[in-house]
Amino acid sequence: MALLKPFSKLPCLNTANILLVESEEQFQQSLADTLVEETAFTVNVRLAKSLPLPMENEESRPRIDLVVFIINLTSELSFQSAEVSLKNLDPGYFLGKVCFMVTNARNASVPTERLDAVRKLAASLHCPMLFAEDQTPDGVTNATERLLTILKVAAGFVPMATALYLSNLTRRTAPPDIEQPSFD
Amino acid sequence: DRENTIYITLISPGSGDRQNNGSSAVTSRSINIRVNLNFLLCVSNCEYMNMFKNQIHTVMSAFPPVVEAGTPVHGNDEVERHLVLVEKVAYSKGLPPEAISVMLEFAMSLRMGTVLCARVLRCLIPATVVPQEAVVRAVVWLGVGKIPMSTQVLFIKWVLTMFDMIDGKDQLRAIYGFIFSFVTEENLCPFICHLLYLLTRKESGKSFSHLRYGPFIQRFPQFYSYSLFLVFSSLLQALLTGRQPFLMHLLSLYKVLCPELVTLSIPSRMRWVRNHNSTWKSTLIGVQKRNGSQAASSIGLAFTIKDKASSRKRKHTHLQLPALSSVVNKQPQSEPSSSRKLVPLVQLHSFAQLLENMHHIELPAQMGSLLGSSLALQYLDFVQDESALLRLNFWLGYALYEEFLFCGDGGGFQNSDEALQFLNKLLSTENFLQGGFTSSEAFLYKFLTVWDGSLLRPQILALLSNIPVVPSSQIGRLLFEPLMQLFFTSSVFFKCGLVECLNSMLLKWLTWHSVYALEDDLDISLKSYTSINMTLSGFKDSVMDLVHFVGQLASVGLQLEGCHSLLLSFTLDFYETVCDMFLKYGLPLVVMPPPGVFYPTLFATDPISVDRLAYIMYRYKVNLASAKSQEKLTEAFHISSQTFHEFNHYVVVMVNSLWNSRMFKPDMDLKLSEELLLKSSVPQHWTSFDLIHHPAFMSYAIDFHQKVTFLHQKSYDADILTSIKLTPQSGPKERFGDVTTFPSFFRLATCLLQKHP
Amino acid sequence: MAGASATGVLSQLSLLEVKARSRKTQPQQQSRVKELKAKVEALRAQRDQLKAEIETHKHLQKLRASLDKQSTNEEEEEEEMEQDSEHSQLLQLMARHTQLEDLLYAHHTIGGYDVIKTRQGKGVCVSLATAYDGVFLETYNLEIDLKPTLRISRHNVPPFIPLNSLAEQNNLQTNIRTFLDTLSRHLNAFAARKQQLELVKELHKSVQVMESNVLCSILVLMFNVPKQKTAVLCTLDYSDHTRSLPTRVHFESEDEKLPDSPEWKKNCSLLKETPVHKALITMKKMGNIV
Amino acid sequence: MDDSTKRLLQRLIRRIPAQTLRTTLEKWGRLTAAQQRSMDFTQPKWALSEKLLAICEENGLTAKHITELEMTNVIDNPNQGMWYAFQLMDPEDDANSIELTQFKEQFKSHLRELVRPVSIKIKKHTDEAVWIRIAWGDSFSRPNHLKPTYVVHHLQTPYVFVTSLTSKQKPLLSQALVLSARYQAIKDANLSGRKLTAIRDLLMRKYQQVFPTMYPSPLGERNQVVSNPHIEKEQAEPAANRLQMACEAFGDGTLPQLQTVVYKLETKFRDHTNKTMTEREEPFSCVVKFASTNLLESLRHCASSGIASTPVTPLLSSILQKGRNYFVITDNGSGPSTQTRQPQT
Repeated sequence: MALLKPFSKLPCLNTANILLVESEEQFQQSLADTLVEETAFTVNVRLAKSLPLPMENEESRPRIDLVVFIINLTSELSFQSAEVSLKNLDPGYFLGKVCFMVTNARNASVPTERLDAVRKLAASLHCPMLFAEDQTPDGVTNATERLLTILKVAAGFVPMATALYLSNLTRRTAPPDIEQPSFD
Repeated sequence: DRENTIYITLISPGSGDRQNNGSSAVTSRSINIRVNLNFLLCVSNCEYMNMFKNQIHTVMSAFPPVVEAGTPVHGNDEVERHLVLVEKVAYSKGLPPEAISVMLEFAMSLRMGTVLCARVLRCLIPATVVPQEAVVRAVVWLGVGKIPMSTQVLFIKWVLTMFDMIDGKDQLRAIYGFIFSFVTEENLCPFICHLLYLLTRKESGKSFSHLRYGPFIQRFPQFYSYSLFLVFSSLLQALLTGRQPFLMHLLSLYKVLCPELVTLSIPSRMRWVRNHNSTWKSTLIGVQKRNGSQAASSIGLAFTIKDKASSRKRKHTHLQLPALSSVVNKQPQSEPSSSRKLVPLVQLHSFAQLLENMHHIELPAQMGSLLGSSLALQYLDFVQDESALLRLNFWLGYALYEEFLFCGDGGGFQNSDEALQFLNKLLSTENFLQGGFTSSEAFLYKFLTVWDGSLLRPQILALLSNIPVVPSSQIGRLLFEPLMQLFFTSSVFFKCGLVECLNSMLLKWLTWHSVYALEDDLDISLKSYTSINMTLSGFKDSVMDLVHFVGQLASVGLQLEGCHSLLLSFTLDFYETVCDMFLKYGLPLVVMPPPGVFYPTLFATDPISVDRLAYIMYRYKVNLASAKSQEKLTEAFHISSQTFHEFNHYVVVMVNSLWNSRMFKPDMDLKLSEELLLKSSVPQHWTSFDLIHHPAFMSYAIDFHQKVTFLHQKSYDADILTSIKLTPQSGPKERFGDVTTFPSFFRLATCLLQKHP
Repeated sequence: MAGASATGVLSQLSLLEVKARSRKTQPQQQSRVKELKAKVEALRAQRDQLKAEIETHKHLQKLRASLDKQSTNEEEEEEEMEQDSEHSQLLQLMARHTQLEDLLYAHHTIGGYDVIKTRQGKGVCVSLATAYDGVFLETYNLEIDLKPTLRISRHNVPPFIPLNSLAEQNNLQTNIRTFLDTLSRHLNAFAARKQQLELVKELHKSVQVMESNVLCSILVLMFNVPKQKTAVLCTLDYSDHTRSLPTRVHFESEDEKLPDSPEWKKNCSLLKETPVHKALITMKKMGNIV
Repeated sequence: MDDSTKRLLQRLIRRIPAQTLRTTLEKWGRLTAAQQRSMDFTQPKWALSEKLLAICEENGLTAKHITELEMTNVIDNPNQGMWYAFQLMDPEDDANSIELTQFKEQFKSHLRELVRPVSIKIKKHTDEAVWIRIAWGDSFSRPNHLKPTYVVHHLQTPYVFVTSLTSKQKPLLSQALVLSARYQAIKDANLSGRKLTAIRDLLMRKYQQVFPTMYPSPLGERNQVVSNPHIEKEQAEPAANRLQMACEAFGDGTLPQLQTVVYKLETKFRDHTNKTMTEREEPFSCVVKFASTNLLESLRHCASSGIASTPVTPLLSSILQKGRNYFVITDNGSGPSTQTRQPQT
């Protein structure tokens, strides 16, 4: 299997490429549709169910600037598949070119352990972890905006800012337990 | 033995109805006795008995049509027909009180098996009120222990849902101990606890000071002995394996009522249990809508928008409320301690009334309804009734968690305006009380960690700005981490919003400080039952953390957003608050803005920003000056020379770039290499940021020059601009043609002309 | 009140954000134009390719003609083939390929079956098309495992066609060919009968279909004799399921002598020889039935 | 009209869904138009049944007519109760040429020989299905119309669908069927479900099967979604393959609605960590049960969305191919082995 490498290809002018990985292949579609509406620069979206990506469209695939793992907290499977896929990424990506997008975090049927597990994972990989409301259109647009904010930096459109710099600001140090903040 | 006899008398209604209609229901029942709790029963029983002496005949008179025990249910069209009828009525216009008691009795006595019992319970929708006796009797039937657990739970849920429609609570309180005895059933426990929570009440006013446990009796009129309550609390604590939230909540209430008994340390913020969505709510609301009466208060604990709406309506329509008011006004029998009249808050509708009834006011079970009425809030605000606030917090926490964190459908309805209305109402309440609720605070901390940054943004941020001061040991973990992540990954508008929010948060903290600063002990969490004492230094630390945090956000944010002018202006708002902390709010703390904020502002392209920067620097100057003088008088506090140094440095830079055009000169701290500057081929590059050539002021300069040329009747020539020499010696007047254009510059200049510290 | 004003500002901010978004989506136009331009380019390229293909196709046609000639009469005329060597060779191959394809198609049309490999050659999928006078009806498929022995793993042949017994009778293992033939005869006959029944129901409203069954092996019709209004009950019995024509035709009527009357004898034989709906038409013409 | 008949009618009315009550009565056709009109269908069931009782008294209808009504109702909505499929084995030569009338009388006579009194009603439904209603009695009691057995058989097909049949009556019915349908044996088809139509379509192969062909498959064409040039699915063809596989295993379009599939494992317990279990002699038996409102749909989705691995395991794919939803898995015969099961379990 081939690791996906961040710098194996040359970037092309005024284009940013984002890879959305989601085992359920639901949210990624709507995200993609809103992502490509960006007009300031061209956004190419690649959708994948899991990594590794197939060899055959190796050369057709542009240089991926940002890899997003979409995890639906209500399904254990989606988390596990993300965990497995992570192994097929070149370590270079973890210098700020990976982020997690979590949906359904406020659902009653989500066990807190799973949420914590995802948090730990993100923290251990030094990746930012975004929460998204995939149910409502506003939620989707907002999620898109946030991804674009990161993507811009990752693709190098923001002067004097690198992906690593941003991820240093946005990543979580450790999963907190807010249940009982005792003040004394 | 004694317990048994007492226990058997407890189920006397059953035997009573045997005499009446000869159904062999009771005799056939096995009587099981909870040995460990018998004495609780015996205590609560006496009142229970005489209560029954009063009512037994009334209840008997309204007894159901004789139904032989064990009549077959299946294929029995007789019953089917009746039930269909009852259901039809119930769902269309609700059942009258007597019907309720009849049906309830019928169901709980299991005359026709458990199947019908559940079905009947489901259709018990009261039209106006639920007679208390019926409930009490039903509770007694629970004791018989024939009813399957699921049905028992269903019943308690029903009671919880209908709680506010029960026409009196005194008798229920009378059998408090009996109800309590069900705590040991672990399936029932959460709901029983909830019921107890609603029943436990602090009685205000009359005291039995001659009694040994006078103060206690005052609180728990329904208990005979202090030891009994001791048993209650200790029992609860014993039951408490781990931290079952429901037990914790009840315990916390006990702790408030008599702290000396609950040894356990109750955490100030507790997790919330998932709520039971009761099946009756929607239908009940429907019925009430149809009946047009708002007799019922908002239903159920779970905050659903509908009952919020009804509770809001209740505020207005409660004036014409014959049903409820009459019921509640009737003298509660057989309760010695509470023989005086209790006035439910809902019946007061003028401040005067509030004042005269101040000492015997009965709060509604549905504390949520208080949010609506200013009267209730005034009451809360005035009597620091901890239990009331506790209950309000309890309700609020529940509502928030249910609606925004444990959404059943993954939070389908977020943007629906009900949620908006609710939060707005909450906001206005908090503003009225001038402080956040602990529950909403705890909720926010949790919510921030799963927030997507757009959901209900204005409300959430506004709520956030209401939270009381957070100790600097916690502030990073609770606030800064989640906020930072949201800030840097979100749009510029969110950034602005957050800065604004933090600004108003700081403002509130400072205001609070300036109000309470005189008191020796600083009770931070306003009006909340857990008071965190905080020393001045602690407070200073928190504020400092906050200011530094915003400084960091702003400087990096400005960089990422390319010095977005909107963000810049919000940042300046914040620093306008910061620079005056000492003079306006008497907080001996001065924090300078970081270079990341200072320089972008100084070189901003719009004059306003630069102007505001100047103003801010001016205020800093004034604050520092007075601080220094203070320091001379009293050794109260000390401002580090570091701060002074920073300030001076900034001023020097400003002066150099704006006045004596020494840009890029070695002593400035932003340097460009000579050849680069040459390459740029800007003539006299050192002047390029002085007042004339500064991109922000160019237009003013030209305007001014045109005025001048007009005055001097001269044709325009370029070197006039350059010929205007800027020297610090010459006073401001001749330096600026029209001072009013830059008022704050004038101020700054004037204050700079005196030698600065 | 401070809080209230804060909400004001904050909500204003979100309003601004919405505005900004809408403004961002407006200048879609010129990007749309770009898209269209790209599309035009793509279409042009496609057109050129198609042109080229047509060229080669023409060429192929020529070769095909010559090839066919070769296959008929063996003498060669290679001289005009010699120029542009390997290009023409390629063309040669392509031509051959098309020829074979055509042969295959021809074979299929005269009763062959589509057979394709499945599961990396571990099995084959045979599809048998049914048709009744020139109308293609539904296609039936058999998926057959090859190893260890031929076994029908999956099929959509209706259960009332005795597939397994057929497989045994003309033993599947040795000569699958005959099996397929008989099967397809069964299927075609069934399809034909079904179609006939449909046609009868559709064309002859006056004729009543008294009874039929899923296999369409029994058909009971009722029609009236015009002059004397006697009803005739006609039973068609297709006991040979591989044929679309009845083996036994039997009339019933009030007057016993009607079935023995000469013209009804004729009708009987007519029904035996021609498909029922056509037979009925002719009978109508003859004026035997309404 | 005795009160057993009354009870029958009441029960029947209670069972017929309110919205179809009117049409069912019309189909029944025992009421005059006036009587039809006189009934107010907005009333609750018990009132209606009262009314209907009166009318029946008036028209002098008997149990026979009531059973007719019941039959029309059952034929119209057959999805009540469990239906079990049986398969007739090794047909006689003339099995294919048998037709309704003779089947009718054959069946009646055969069953009457075996058990009497018994009341049998046979009705031909439009889609070549023969509906048989049997009310069993025994030498001491009259036919019990309260729990009749329903049998559905398509002539010339080897399948019979039965509902509410006790194990005591099973042999009787089987024999009558075998004899009258010209077969030699009958066996349980190991297929059962709440929806008669579903299990019928499943056995009659009246659902859309997908076979690998050399021509472009409709599946592919259906999944051609016009998408933005900037959006690209990396794993497009694996997904397509999965879909193809899934559809080959479970069919295409709407599938017969099965509710459950049961696998009875009688295999050796294999787990090297757990010695005690592994070394047991007797097979480790357990039952795996899949349940859903529409099981095949869900399985297909599992396969196509990659939750279940493709190619689909024979254990699942043989639900459709073998047309059964009860399997007993033993060690020797890998894959589902054929075993029979009592319908009433």
